[in-house]
Order: sequence, then structure tokens, then C-alpha cells
Amino acid sequence: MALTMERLGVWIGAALTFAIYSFLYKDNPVYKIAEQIFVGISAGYWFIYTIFNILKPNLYTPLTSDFGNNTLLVLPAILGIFMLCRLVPKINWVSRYAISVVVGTTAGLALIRTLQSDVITQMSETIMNPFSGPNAAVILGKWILIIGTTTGIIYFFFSKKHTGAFGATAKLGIVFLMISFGAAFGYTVMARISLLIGRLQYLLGEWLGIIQP
Amino acid sequence: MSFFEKLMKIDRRIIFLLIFIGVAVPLIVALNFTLEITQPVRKVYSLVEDADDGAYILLSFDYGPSTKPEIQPMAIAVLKHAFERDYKVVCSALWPMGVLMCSEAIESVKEEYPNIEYGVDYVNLGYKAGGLVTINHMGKNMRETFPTDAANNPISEIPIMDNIKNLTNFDFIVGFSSGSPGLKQWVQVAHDAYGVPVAGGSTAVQVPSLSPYLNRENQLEGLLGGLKGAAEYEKLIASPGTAVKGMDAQSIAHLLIIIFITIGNIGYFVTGKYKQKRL
Amino acid sequence: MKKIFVFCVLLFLFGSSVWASSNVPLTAQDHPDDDGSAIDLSWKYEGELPFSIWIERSKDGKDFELISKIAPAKTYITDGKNIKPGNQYYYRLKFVDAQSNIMASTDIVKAKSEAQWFNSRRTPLLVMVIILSAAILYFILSARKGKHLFIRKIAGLDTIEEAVGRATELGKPLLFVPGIMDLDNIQTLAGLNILSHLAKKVAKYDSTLYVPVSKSMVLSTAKEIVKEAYLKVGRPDAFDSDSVFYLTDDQFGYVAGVDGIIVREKPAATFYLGAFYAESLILAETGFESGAIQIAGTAMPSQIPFFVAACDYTLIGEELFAASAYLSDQPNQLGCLKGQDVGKALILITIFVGIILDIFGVNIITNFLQMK
Amino acid sequence: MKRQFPLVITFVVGMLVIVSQFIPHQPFGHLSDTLESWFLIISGFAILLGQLNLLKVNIIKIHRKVRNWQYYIVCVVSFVVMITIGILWGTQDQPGLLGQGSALVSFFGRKPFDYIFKHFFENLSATMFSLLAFFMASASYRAFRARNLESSLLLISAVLVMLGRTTIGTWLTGWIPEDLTYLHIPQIANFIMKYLQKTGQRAIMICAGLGIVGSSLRIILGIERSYLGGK
Repeated sequence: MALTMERLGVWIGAALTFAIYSFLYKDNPVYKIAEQIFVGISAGYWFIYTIFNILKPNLYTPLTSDFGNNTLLVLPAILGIFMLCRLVPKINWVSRYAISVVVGTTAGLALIRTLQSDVITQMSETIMNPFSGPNAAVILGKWILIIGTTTGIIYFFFSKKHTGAFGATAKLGIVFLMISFGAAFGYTVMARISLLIGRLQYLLGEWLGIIQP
Repeated sequence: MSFFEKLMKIDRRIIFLLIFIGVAVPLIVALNFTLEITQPVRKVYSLVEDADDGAYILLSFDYGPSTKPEIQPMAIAVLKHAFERDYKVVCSALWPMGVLMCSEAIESVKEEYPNIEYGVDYVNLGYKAGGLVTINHMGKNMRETFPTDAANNPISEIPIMDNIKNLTNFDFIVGFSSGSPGLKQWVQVAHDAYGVPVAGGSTAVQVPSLSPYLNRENQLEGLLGGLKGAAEYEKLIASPGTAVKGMDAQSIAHLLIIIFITIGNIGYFVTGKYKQKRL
Repeated sequence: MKKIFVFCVLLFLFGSSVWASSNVPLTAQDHPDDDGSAIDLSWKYEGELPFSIWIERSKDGKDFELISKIAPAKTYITDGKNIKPGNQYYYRLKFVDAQSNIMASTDIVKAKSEAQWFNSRRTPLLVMVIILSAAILYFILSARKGKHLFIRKIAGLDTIEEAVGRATELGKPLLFVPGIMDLDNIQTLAGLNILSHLAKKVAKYDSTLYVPVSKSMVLSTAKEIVKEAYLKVGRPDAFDSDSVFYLTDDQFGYVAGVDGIIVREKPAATFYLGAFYAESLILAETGFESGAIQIAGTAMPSQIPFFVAACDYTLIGEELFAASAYLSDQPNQLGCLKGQDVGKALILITIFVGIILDIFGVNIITNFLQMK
Repeated sequence: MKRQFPLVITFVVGMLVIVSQFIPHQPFGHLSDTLESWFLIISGFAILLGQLNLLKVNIIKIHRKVRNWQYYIVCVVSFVVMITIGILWGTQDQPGLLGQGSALVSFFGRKPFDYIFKHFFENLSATMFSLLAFFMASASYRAFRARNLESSLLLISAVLVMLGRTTIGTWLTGWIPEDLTYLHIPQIANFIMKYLQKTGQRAIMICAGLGIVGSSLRIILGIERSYLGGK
């Protein structure tokens, strides 16, 4: 029976795939139904996994099995319930207490970690001797890294008009930015095509059995 | 109406059909194009290959089914490599869907490595929310972040976790990531705050924005980018899978897209449309 | 005397046979910049590679317990197992072969764990936090006091005026899409600030503006903004409340709806300003096909390329926020932007000074910044 | 109380996290450690809130009979079904209220929750995102134009990367002699990825990073309050 059900599952999968692809022809009820099933199941999955993987092991079990050592956990539990109060318009302001803990923690950590990883380290990585390197390509690369990064930052400098030499530098910055966007473009194309490949491997392999899955 | 004007007005559904065929045909008829290995992929490979015997590694599954075609082959390839080298593999997830992605990946590797034992050679710790903050917590106290594994077994009863107090006990971390939270957060906290080597695999979309982390500091030790990166890794461990098989289709599809852009632009200039709209 | 000498020789021979392999130097010291929960061990072993290294620890220097077996090639380890700050710990290492025979060992060394009050490696981080915070706060405060802060005009904003003019000339409507995210996204807010500016122009020229939205909270705010714009130019009666409307929450449904509007109404110009995901490309394509002037702006890194390729003007990342600050004139936004500019200037100066020093072989700046 | 106190919490919590990044000495480590474990739990509730809110919004839509309201019933039903079977028989690793549901497992071959995830959700989700491949193809034909210097540079770099990252690049320029390898498209693509594109990304990363610092600072200091919602 399990095998039949597994086979049925593959057919369901194929049917749902075509239901979604029908949008490519035009927007239609079958697509809309498939889309709503997608939204509903996704929400249900998150819900169950949040309970089983977070609230049960990190909150419920410690509180029920060893309350004495975990008394303090009552506080986040209360804040969590406050969070849920957002659903009730009359008392939804209590959720602000919970939100402020979440937002404050994230903001504090994001400030420090972003500053170190994305600002200071990137700055120190741009500091290098552009005259030394094992070959011409590396030296050229270093020049590009230095000029591209600094002119790029100048492009995003808003306190000065883009005129004269400053404007010319910013113009150069935009050239580097565009080349990066081009690469990003190429990589995004790559990603989207990969997803289509995955889908066709499923249809041609698991469903039709034309290719080896 | 000139030929190009007609060509420009072509129904988009014809384009849809062309790209569908362009991907399907090379999947059925293999062209066996060659595959070149790039440096960021080789660096991930060496990181895994050259770690100490019995190394403890953390694999984080931060993706879901939507990007499974790109990421799952990487996860499978890295798992195979890790089990081949007899490492102790700890799996976790910052995305809820990652938990099932992880067990599916391990399931498919088990055929090749039937002797790996749950709790001794590998463990699936499950999902935790919170991204950046949660990784920071893991950096201090892994056992408090994960009091149990995904199946609710207490962490104290899982032998593989005996030697793990926090992230610094891992030889390295490999994140499989399709967005936020994901590799960026692993770099920011696990590497930059706790000094643990971090490598990873990401969707091709994320590669450009992660690339500044591939630097002298090795904020990111190496990166598998998209299906291509997965295919390269599969080739390096000599275990071709779905990624390698998809590469022909990838090449043809890229060519098609380039042809589309070229024809579109020729049409744009030939029909004089570029003159019409100027501000 | 002779006896003593023989004894000494014997002792030496005996001792050396036992201790010959024991002179592996080991150092133990408190792990720096931590809460006193770790001790660093390092050693120099030069001999036949052992099978494993055993690390033994003791609190009194007598009763040792095995705390870890590590890989033979290692030369250092940070012991963080149950170390309490302010305590003395004794260590010795044993190098063993595959049969657990001891091949060599080290002397016993001791170290005291200590907690530090400041993580000195993070000094550059602290310096940067202080400078940036001070700069941002200073500019916010001076903007609040009414000081004029100069922000360069973003080129794309001129295009807005021209687009409205052209729409009026052609008698065609304009379309504004504030992205698909809710009000809690700062990109949506930035987009809505620009909408306010656009709506004023529209009200002045008496053209038509459509604003389809995908979130109910955005709907009420956008309505309010457009209404106020009409009020400000003194034509409150010309405001059509149906011109700002809700389509649907879901992504592709929303896109299909907006596409329909573009195809039917053929707007003279389309504005996509806010947070966008995959729908960016579909919107920009339909707009391009219809021949509209397209102006986009988003901080979503993966969507910027598509907007650049398919739109006439794109506000890239931070430019969106700068445009919003420029137009809204809010001290908080302006001051913050100014403060960030101080950061950028500082970074540029540091990079240049660093490079010049580096050329002369002086690496103090990079060493300082690397926080090692 | 309704507005000031949350602002105080944000300030205290944010500062504590920042300070504990610089001061390893206790009690800062312990405090931020505790805070992080609370954060994890509250985030769990926040996720529940998100899903429950979706349910609420959909029920309201059905109740008010908005346009296409029938489809939202499908959403609510799938949500309820998923939760019910999850609670009753659990997921792959976890037992539910009714235990492991072994009879159902032998029927479906796996837990009903996993069956739906595997065959319904995985396929829907993957297909949904693969739609983008089609839209990308159509947009590249009909909208991506080299209309000025900027977009021309972008498209040239995109084409080089697309060619260089597949075998076509090798195939197109493989004939170029050895000593001119820098003209090989894969080499060019590597050079673009290693240097040219990294510069732009680094500039964006630094400037966006400063933006995050600015907005975090404003949040902690209570200057930016939009996250609290309402007035």
C-alpha cells in the first residue's frame, strides 16, 4: 500500500506542478487553488515545527520537568503570550513589550556584527599594496579592488554635489557598480534556470521515468 | 510592419515554451559538456578534505524546498565527503523547512554509508528561530540553544554532543543557505565573533553579495555557488549526482537567454524604438 | 664520594631513561579577552608523530583527570571545559601510540584563569561605534535645531517632474507601486515618502495617479499621503479616493493585477519604489512593453539589476533612502544620513592612508583593524 | 506605560547586548546569554503569531466575502489540516498526541504530515519559484535593453558571466592559443567575479552596513519608533 501511495504522491506532485505552470498561460482558478494550498501548508508546517522544535524543548520541557531551576523562563513565556495578544485589538499594546525585547536584541547585535563584518573588515581588506603581486593579473586586480571600492563609496556619498572631479569619480564608481549588477544578473539567471532544471528532473525522472532521477 | 517589429511583438508564451524545451531536451539527451572547477569550490573541498581525523563539523540547513534543486545536491555531496572522512557531523537548521531537508539528505547518503550511526556519527538537532541572535547564543552555549535533538532526545544522551559546548568546539561550519538567516549571519557571528572557520553553499542569487567575504581574512573559507558549484563539488568527490546531470541543460538555457537578449536588443535598435523615449 | 658519583650517574641514567621523552615544552596561560572560562595551551613536539595526544588537568597538581584526546598534529588547544574564572589549573600532556603506550609527556605547568573587563581585540570596533554614534547623534540634534543639512539632489528625482509633465501632455495616467512589503519595512516607508512628493506634482498638474497596493496597512497610509498632497496644493476636491486601492496580498496575484492596469491604462510613467522580490522583473517587463517611462528604486540587492536593465532610471540601494530623506526633510533621516556620510569619509581616508603606509611596508592600520 | 516603557526596554536590552560584546567579565556575559535564550522563545511565539495572523486575515476575508473569497477557504483548510495531523500524529521525528500513528505510516509509507509536505508542499514550493525561469526568459527578450552606458555595461558583464560559468564559454573560446588564456571567457568570468564585481558589492556592503548601524542606533536610542506600530 505504501508503495501505491508513494506513486500516487508523485502523480499529485506532477498535477500540482502543472497547476502552477498553468499561470504561464494565464491567471486561472486552478492556479489560485494551488497557490492557496501552498500558503496554507507552509503556515501549518511553520506552526508545527515552531512548537515541536522550539517551544516544547526550550520552554515547555524545562518548565514542566525542572521548574525550580528554570523559574526565570516564566518571563519569556509571559512575553510570548503578550506577543500573541497582538491578535486582540483591545490589548494589542502589550505585545510591544515583547517586540521591544526582540527588536532591541536584534538591533544591538546587528549594529556590532555588521560594523565588524561588513564595514571594518571590508575596509581593511581594501588596504593593500597595489604594486606587489605575483603577476600582472593580480596587480591589476588589486588596482581594480581599490579604485572600484573607493569610487563606489563616493557614489553613495550624499553630502557633496556630483560635479567636477568628485562627480567624475562617482561616475567611475557607477561603472563598477554596473559591472557588479551584471554579474548579479548573470548569477540570478543561473539560479532561476537551476530551479527549472530541478522541476524538469522531477517530471521527467520521478514522474515519467524517462531519465534516471 | 517590418520583420523585426513582428518579432518584437511575439507572444511571451512562445518564449516560455522555448525555454521549457531548451531545458528539457539536454536533460533527456546528455551532451556531456566538460566542467571546470573554480577556486571557491576547491577551497571548500580542501577545508573538508584536510581537517583533522575525527573532526567535529556543523552543517546548517538554512533553506527549504523552493531552492532544493540548487542546494540539496551540495548538502548531499558535503555529507558524503564528511562521512567518507569519518567526521562527526552535527546538523542544525535556521529555517524550519531545513529540518526535513536535512533528514532527506541524510537518508539519501545512507545507502552509500549504511554503517553511520545516529547520535554517534551524526545528529539532527532541528530548527531554532532567531538567526543572528541564536547563532550568537550557540557561540556561547550550544547545549542551552539545543536542549534536545529534533526528536526530543535530551542532548546529554547523545554521545556525539559530549565534546560540544559551543561553536568553538567545531573544526569548521558549513552553511547551506538560500537567504536570511543564512551564510551571511554565520560569517558575521561564527567566524567574525568566535573565530570558527565558515564555508558554505548558497543559491547562485546570493553569490555576488557573499563574494566580499571571500578574502584574505577568509571570513568565508570557500563557497559553492548554485547548481554549478554543487556540480563542481560532485566532480571533486567523484560522485556525480543531479547537479552534474543538470549542467548541460544549464549551459543551453544560458545560451538561449543570451540569444533572447541579443535579438531583443537588435530589434530595439533596428526598429528605432530607442529614439522614441528620451527624457 | 665515589658512591655518590655512581649514584648520581645512575640517577642521571635512570632519570634520562624516564624523562628523556618528557622534555616537550608546554605553556599554559589564561585565554585573553574572555570571561575567564578558558586556558590556552601550546606545545612543541618534535618526534615521531603520536597516535593521539591526551590532555590531563588537575586542580591541585596531584590528581589528574583526562579531559580530552586530540589529533596528533595539533600544537595548541584552548581548554574551555568547566573552567571557572580565578582558579588555578595544572596541565600535562601525554603523547601516546596506537596501543595507548606513552611515547612522551610534558612537565606539569599551571595557569590561572581570569576574566577581563575589556575585550582589547575589539578596540577598533569600539572606536568606530563611538565615532559613528557621535556623528549621527550630532547631526540629528543639529537638524532638529533647524540647521540646514545639505544632501545632494538625487538625479532620478528630476525625472519624476518630467514624467508628470509628459503624462499631462499626453493625457495619460501615472502608476505608483510601493513594493509588496508592509509598513514595517523601511523601504516601503521610503517609497511612500517619494509618493508624497509625486502626488503633489500630480495634484498641481491635474494628472491622474494610480496606486495599487498589496497590504491593507499600506493602503490607509498611501491614501492619507495622496489626500494630504492634494490638500497641500489647495485642491482637496480633486482627490479621487479610488485611485489608491488594494489588490491582493499574494505576490503573483498582485503582479497579475498591476499588469492588468498597465496593459489597460497604458500609463505614461510607472514608478516602482519600495521593497521588491521576484515580481520586479514581471512589472518592469510589462511596463517596458507598454512604452512607459519607468523609474524604480529598491534596496533589494537581487532585484536592482533587473530594474537597471529594464527601467529608465533606478535609485540604487542607499539612494532610495537618501531620496526619501531629501524629500521628507525629517531631521532624523537627514541627520542619520549625514552621520553615515561621516563614516564613509572616514573609511575613505583610512583606506588611502592605509594603502600609502602599506606601500612602504608599514602595516599598522591593517593589523589594528584585523582585531587579532 | 504603553509607549515609554517598551522604548526603555529596547534601550536597556540593546545597550546590554552591545556592552556585552566588549566586556567579557560577568555579569554581562550571563545577562546577554539569558537574554538570547529568552529571545529564542519569544521569536518562537512571534512565528506562531505570524501564522495565526494569516489565519485571522483569511477568515476575515472569507467572512466579508471579499473578491475571490472562495480561494481563501482552501488556504484555511490546508492550514487546519496540516496543524491537525501534525498535532495528532506528529512529524517525522516527533510523536503526536495519538502517538506515532503506525497504521497510517504503513498505509502512506510515512507520517501523514510528512506525506503532505513531501508530495504537496515540496512540489508546490519548487514549482512556484521555478516560474521565475520563464519570466526571466521573457523579460530578457522583451525588456532588458542596452539603452545607455549603464545598462550596456550591465548586460555585457551579465553575458560574460553567464557564458563563463557554463561550458559554452570554454567551447566558444577554447581554440584561442595557450599564451592568450586571458581572452578565454571562463578566465574573464573568473576575473570579473574575483575583482570587478567584488568592488561594487564591497562598496554596497560598506554603505548598507553603515545604514544598518544608523538605523539600529536610532532604534536603540528611541529615535526611530515605527516598529512599535500605531500612534
